[in-house]
Amino acid sequence: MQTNILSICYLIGSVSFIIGLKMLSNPATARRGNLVSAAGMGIAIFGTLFLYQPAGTQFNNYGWIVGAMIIGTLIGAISARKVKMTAMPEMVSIFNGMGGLCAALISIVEFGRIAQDNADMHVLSILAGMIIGSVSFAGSMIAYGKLSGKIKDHAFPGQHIFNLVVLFVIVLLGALIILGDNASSIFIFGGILILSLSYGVLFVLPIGGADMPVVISLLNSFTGIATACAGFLYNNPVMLTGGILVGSAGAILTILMCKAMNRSLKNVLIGSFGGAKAASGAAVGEQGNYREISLSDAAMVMAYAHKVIIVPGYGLAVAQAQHTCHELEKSLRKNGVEVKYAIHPVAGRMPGHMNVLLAEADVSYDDLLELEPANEEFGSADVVLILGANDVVNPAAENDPSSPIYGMPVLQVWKAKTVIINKRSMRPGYAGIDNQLFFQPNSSMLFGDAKDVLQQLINQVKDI
Amino acid sequence: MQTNILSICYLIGSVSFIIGLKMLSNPATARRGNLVSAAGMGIAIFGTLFLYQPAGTQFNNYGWIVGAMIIGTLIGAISARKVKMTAMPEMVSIFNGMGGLCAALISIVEFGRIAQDNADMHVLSILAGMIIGSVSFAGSMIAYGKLSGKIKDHAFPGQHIFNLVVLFVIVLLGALIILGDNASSIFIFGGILILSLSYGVLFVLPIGGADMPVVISLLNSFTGIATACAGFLYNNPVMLTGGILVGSAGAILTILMCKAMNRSLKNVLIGSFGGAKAASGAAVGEQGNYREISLSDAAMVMAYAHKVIIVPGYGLAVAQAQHTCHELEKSLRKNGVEVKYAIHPVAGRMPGHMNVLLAEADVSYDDLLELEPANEEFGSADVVLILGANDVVNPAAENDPSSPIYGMPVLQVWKAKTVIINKRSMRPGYAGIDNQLFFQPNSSMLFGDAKDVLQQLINQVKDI
Amino acid sequence: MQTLLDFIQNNIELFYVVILSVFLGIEVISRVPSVLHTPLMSGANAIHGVIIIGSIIVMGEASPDNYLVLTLGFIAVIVGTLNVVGGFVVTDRMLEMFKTGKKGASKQIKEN
Amino acid sequence: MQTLLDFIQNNIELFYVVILSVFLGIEVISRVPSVLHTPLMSGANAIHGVIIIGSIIVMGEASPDNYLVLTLGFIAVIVGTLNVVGGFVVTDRMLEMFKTGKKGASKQIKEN
Ligand SMILES: NC(=O)c1ccc[n+]([C@@H]2O[C@H](COP(=O)([O-])OP(=O)(O)OC[C@H]3O[C@@H](n4cnc5c(N)ncnc54)[C@H](OP(=O)(O)O)[C@@H]3O)[C@@H](O)[C@H]2O)c1
Ligand SMILES: NC(=O)c1ccc[n+]([C@@H]2O[C@H](COP(=O)([O-])OP(=O)(O)OC[C@H]3O[C@@H](n4cnc5c(N)ncnc54)[C@H](OP(=O)(O)O)[C@@H]3O)[C@@H](O)[C@H]2O)c1
Repeated sequence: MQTNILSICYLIGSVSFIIGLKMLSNPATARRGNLVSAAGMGIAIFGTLFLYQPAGTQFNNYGWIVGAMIIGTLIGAISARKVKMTAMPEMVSIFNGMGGLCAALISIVEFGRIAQDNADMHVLSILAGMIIGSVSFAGSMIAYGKLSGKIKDHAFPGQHIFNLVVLFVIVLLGALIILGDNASSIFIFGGILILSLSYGVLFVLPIGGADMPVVISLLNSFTGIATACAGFLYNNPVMLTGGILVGSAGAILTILMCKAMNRSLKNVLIGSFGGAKAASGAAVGEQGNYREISLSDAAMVMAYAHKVIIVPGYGLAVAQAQHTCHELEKSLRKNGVEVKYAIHPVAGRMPGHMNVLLAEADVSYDDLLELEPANEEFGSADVVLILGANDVVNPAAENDPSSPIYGMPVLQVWKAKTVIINKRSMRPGYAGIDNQLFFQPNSSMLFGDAKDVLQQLINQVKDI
Repeated sequence: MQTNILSICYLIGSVSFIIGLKMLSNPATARRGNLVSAAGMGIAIFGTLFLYQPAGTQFNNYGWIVGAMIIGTLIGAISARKVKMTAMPEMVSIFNGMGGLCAALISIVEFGRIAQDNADMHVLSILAGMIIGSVSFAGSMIAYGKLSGKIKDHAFPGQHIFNLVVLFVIVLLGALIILGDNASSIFIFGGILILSLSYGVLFVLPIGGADMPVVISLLNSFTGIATACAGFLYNNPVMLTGGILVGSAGAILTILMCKAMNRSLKNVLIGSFGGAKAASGAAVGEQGNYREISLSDAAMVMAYAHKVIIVPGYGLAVAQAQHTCHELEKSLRKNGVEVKYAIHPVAGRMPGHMNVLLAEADVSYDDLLELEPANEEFGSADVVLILGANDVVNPAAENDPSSPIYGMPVLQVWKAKTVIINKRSMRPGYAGIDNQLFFQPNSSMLFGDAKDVLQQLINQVKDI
Repeated sequence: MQTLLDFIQNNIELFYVVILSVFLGIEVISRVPSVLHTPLMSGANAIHGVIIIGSIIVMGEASPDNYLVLTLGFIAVIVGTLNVVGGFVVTDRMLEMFKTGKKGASKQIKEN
Repeated sequence: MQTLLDFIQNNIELFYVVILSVFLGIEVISRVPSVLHTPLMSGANAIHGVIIIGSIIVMGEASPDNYLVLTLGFIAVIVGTLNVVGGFVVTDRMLEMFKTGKKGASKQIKEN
């Protein structure tokens, strides 16, 4: 009876995951979708806690389990509540790593239990869960480090070959455990554990920090698969379906993220451009002539404009200038200027980065233009102010077939009467390529850190 | 070993059904998708034939089975090859009925076998398979009869209530079998069989002939569910997944078909408008003044036009005038006129009806305009010739919120310089509503059967 | 109630298969252009012809002297084959007409 | 080979569940607007936190004096809970920001 009800709890859990994911992929229902999944998760977890009957023995250690859950809930809820909007990807990376760690720990315990008997295929599930879980754990920790700026890109020559060798050794040792005798297997298991953790580190270390959202999505998919392995092991359908769903959805999502940046997954993982390499390599290309504009001129032009469109980019996030930007918007409005924001879907370093950033500064959602409406409005704008954006306003995406970003939809800022570009130098952005926009007759540069520049603009505007 | 391989055959079959359906829903891959499903089906069927091992006994009656399959293949392939394009929905209806019959027959045999033991839930699968299969079989036959014009709409007062009562009795008798003793159950079973067949007839009989595509799609979904019941009975995963997939996809497809006509499923099944009722009821509403145009004038206007767009509708199919229409197109082209066809997605009585019709007459696919491109081109057309279309060119869909078709996208023929409408009378079309288009200043009527009118137009155009 | 619960329990994986298939059927179909409605209906119609496997099993398990079952099974195999073969062939013929439809086709692909 | 085939045979329904889930995961996600990529990743991340059930089972089946297992399991439950709770809360916070996005939202709905 108890087991029957538990089965139904699991069924409900699985269905709620499917419906939740479905709802999550539509802006209108996304938030409720998340709650649906959460409710299903709750049913599955509490079902297990109260209804699970171990074969043979009874259910022990309630105290420890509940204690651990309380600790986990407190830490999880508080850190998730406190984290700054812009640090959310880091948070996701950590939580993903925790899932991987959990899978690895389960596999370790189960390996100790099952090593006695030789249930081939169960050992396979355990090994797979351990390896994938460990890779995901170690990789996520590195990704977290990179996002938070604590770890820099590292790569040594031939690292890709080396990584492949490590992977090969892991598989080899795994086969040894499955086929070999049981005496030494515990040591081999330990070896695999260490190698898997190292692989996770080696896998993520050389990838550019800016590509971390893609990597996290991939590791997310890995953790899903590790979860499914554990589901297989326990013949537990909710773990199985949940894990596989996340595994396949995560894989597709990874590909979609790459597509949104007009890159391939291989390109991200092996890194033909972007990150460290680009910053050093393609720094200064052939240049035309660009115009500079003074702070006071810029303030003047904007204060007397009818319509100003602000294009935020990665630089705004770096400078943490979202609040100052909102200030400028308000002073301009006081002068009767219509101000809007044009949001490119891959501006910044994670999808929705700009939305998150501006929401943090309380910019009204109604003032945000998406790509297509924005491109329709630029023509009627007097001034476009670009704050630390570069690739997403690069005309090469439309007119230079040899450009690596060719084909990516961009914000057609050049349609506006005047374009003012704020950045610190003439250095390229994420894609490491030059931007002809800067040299067009209606463009002018306004050098400096976004926050400083904005602050000074505000002062100037107020003085007018 | 044999069973293992059979399992894998079934797995392949299931996956090929999923992939096939997926590909079928995209015009570019649809045809290959159909082949993929067919290949998977072949693997599953031949796998069963050669690898299935009955519990206890051995596999008997190879000769009979193969013989039956050959007969079925011959009849199926020949009739499917020979059928006229425009009779295809009838064909689909028959084949669907055959699937339902097959499910019902299987259930009958299995009931005889299992009646001895009392495996509750198996009896449930058997009963469900039999009931749903019979309904689908009988319903499909009636739908076939209606589509081919052999059966007219029949309804008696209170039929909906009566149908519900029949359904209720079926469920009641079913419960009796599951809960009752086994002695009399064979008679009850026979009763249910007869009632189910009657229900199928009663269910479809009152529905307007024009709504048959929707009904067939629904019955298609039913047969899928009957198949899944048999899959449950035999614990056969390929029947289960195949049946359920068709069941759910068919249900969604039914809803989509209704949506494309801007109606609800309930509306179709209970029939608030359309079919027989509409033709008699709403015949003549308040009328304005319409202009008639003579055959020779119509021929003249078209022969000297730069661009003529033809809008085919249900009337063209009724008159079987597709070939004559293609003739007219050719003679106009000889006069240097640019001729195109504007195809509304729900013109005619099944989705794609016009495409099928014109393809049969060898009209080039490149001359067909879909809804949106057509609406862009009407403005530049000198003449629009409407052949037996009515609802799909009704401006009320755009400007009369009280109209039952309000909200359905229509062909905006009124943008053209001259609109010539061929139909036999001022009677309304499928939706049973008046059409203000006929009374607009740039419209004129050209009464007569489409085939006759077209033939005479051709003669006139040649004389010019 | 208890019987039902036990039944679900014993066939729990089948229930998962059913539920997942339901969702999959819905997802796979839900964005099909209306011109494909008829071929899709016809293709799906062919797929439920997999019921023929049931009739083959019925025949294969019948003893060769049980004429009633043999007759019913024989008919079942015939109509099942009709469903499968006729269904796929008709669908193929319908789709044949779309083969030259590059313009229309590519347009609709973009829409998806 | 034989072992593998037997294994598949014995777990055939699980394989169906796996395969259907794979397709379902792909279908469900494949038309998501890019602004939802990050919340979706985060939501999916929370879902694989269902791994915590495994750690609860490990703890529940461990004998109360097996301190090694208890310690590992204890940590596993903590990190699993972190994954679940943190994941859902972070996702909710991300999505909170879209709540006023009627304009943007309705536009993207039409696109689907
Ligand atoms: N959104 C995503 O999901 C995602 C994920 C990964 C990668 N990407 C990629 O990231 C790029 C995003 O384009 P983007 O236009 O937002 O950024 P970008 O092309 O990387 O350009 C950012 C610009 O900001 C300037 N900048 C940096 N710090 C600044 C500061 N403190 N003050 C003012 N300016 C500063 C930099 O120039 P200076 O150094 O001269 O100041 C740089 O050129 C795209 O190539 C996209 O494919 C996006
Ligand atoms: N395509 C589908 O999937 C589907 C399925 C079911 C229902 N429907 C519905 O069917 C309708 C289709 O619109 P439609 O514009 O194609 O057709 P319609 O609105 O039904 O109009 C057809 C017109 O053709 C005329 N007609 C009949 N026989 C004729 C002949 N021999 N020669 C010349 N004219 C003839 C009729 O007028 P006279 O009697 O005056 O000649 C009638 O007004 C829509 O309402 C749609 O929702 C579509």
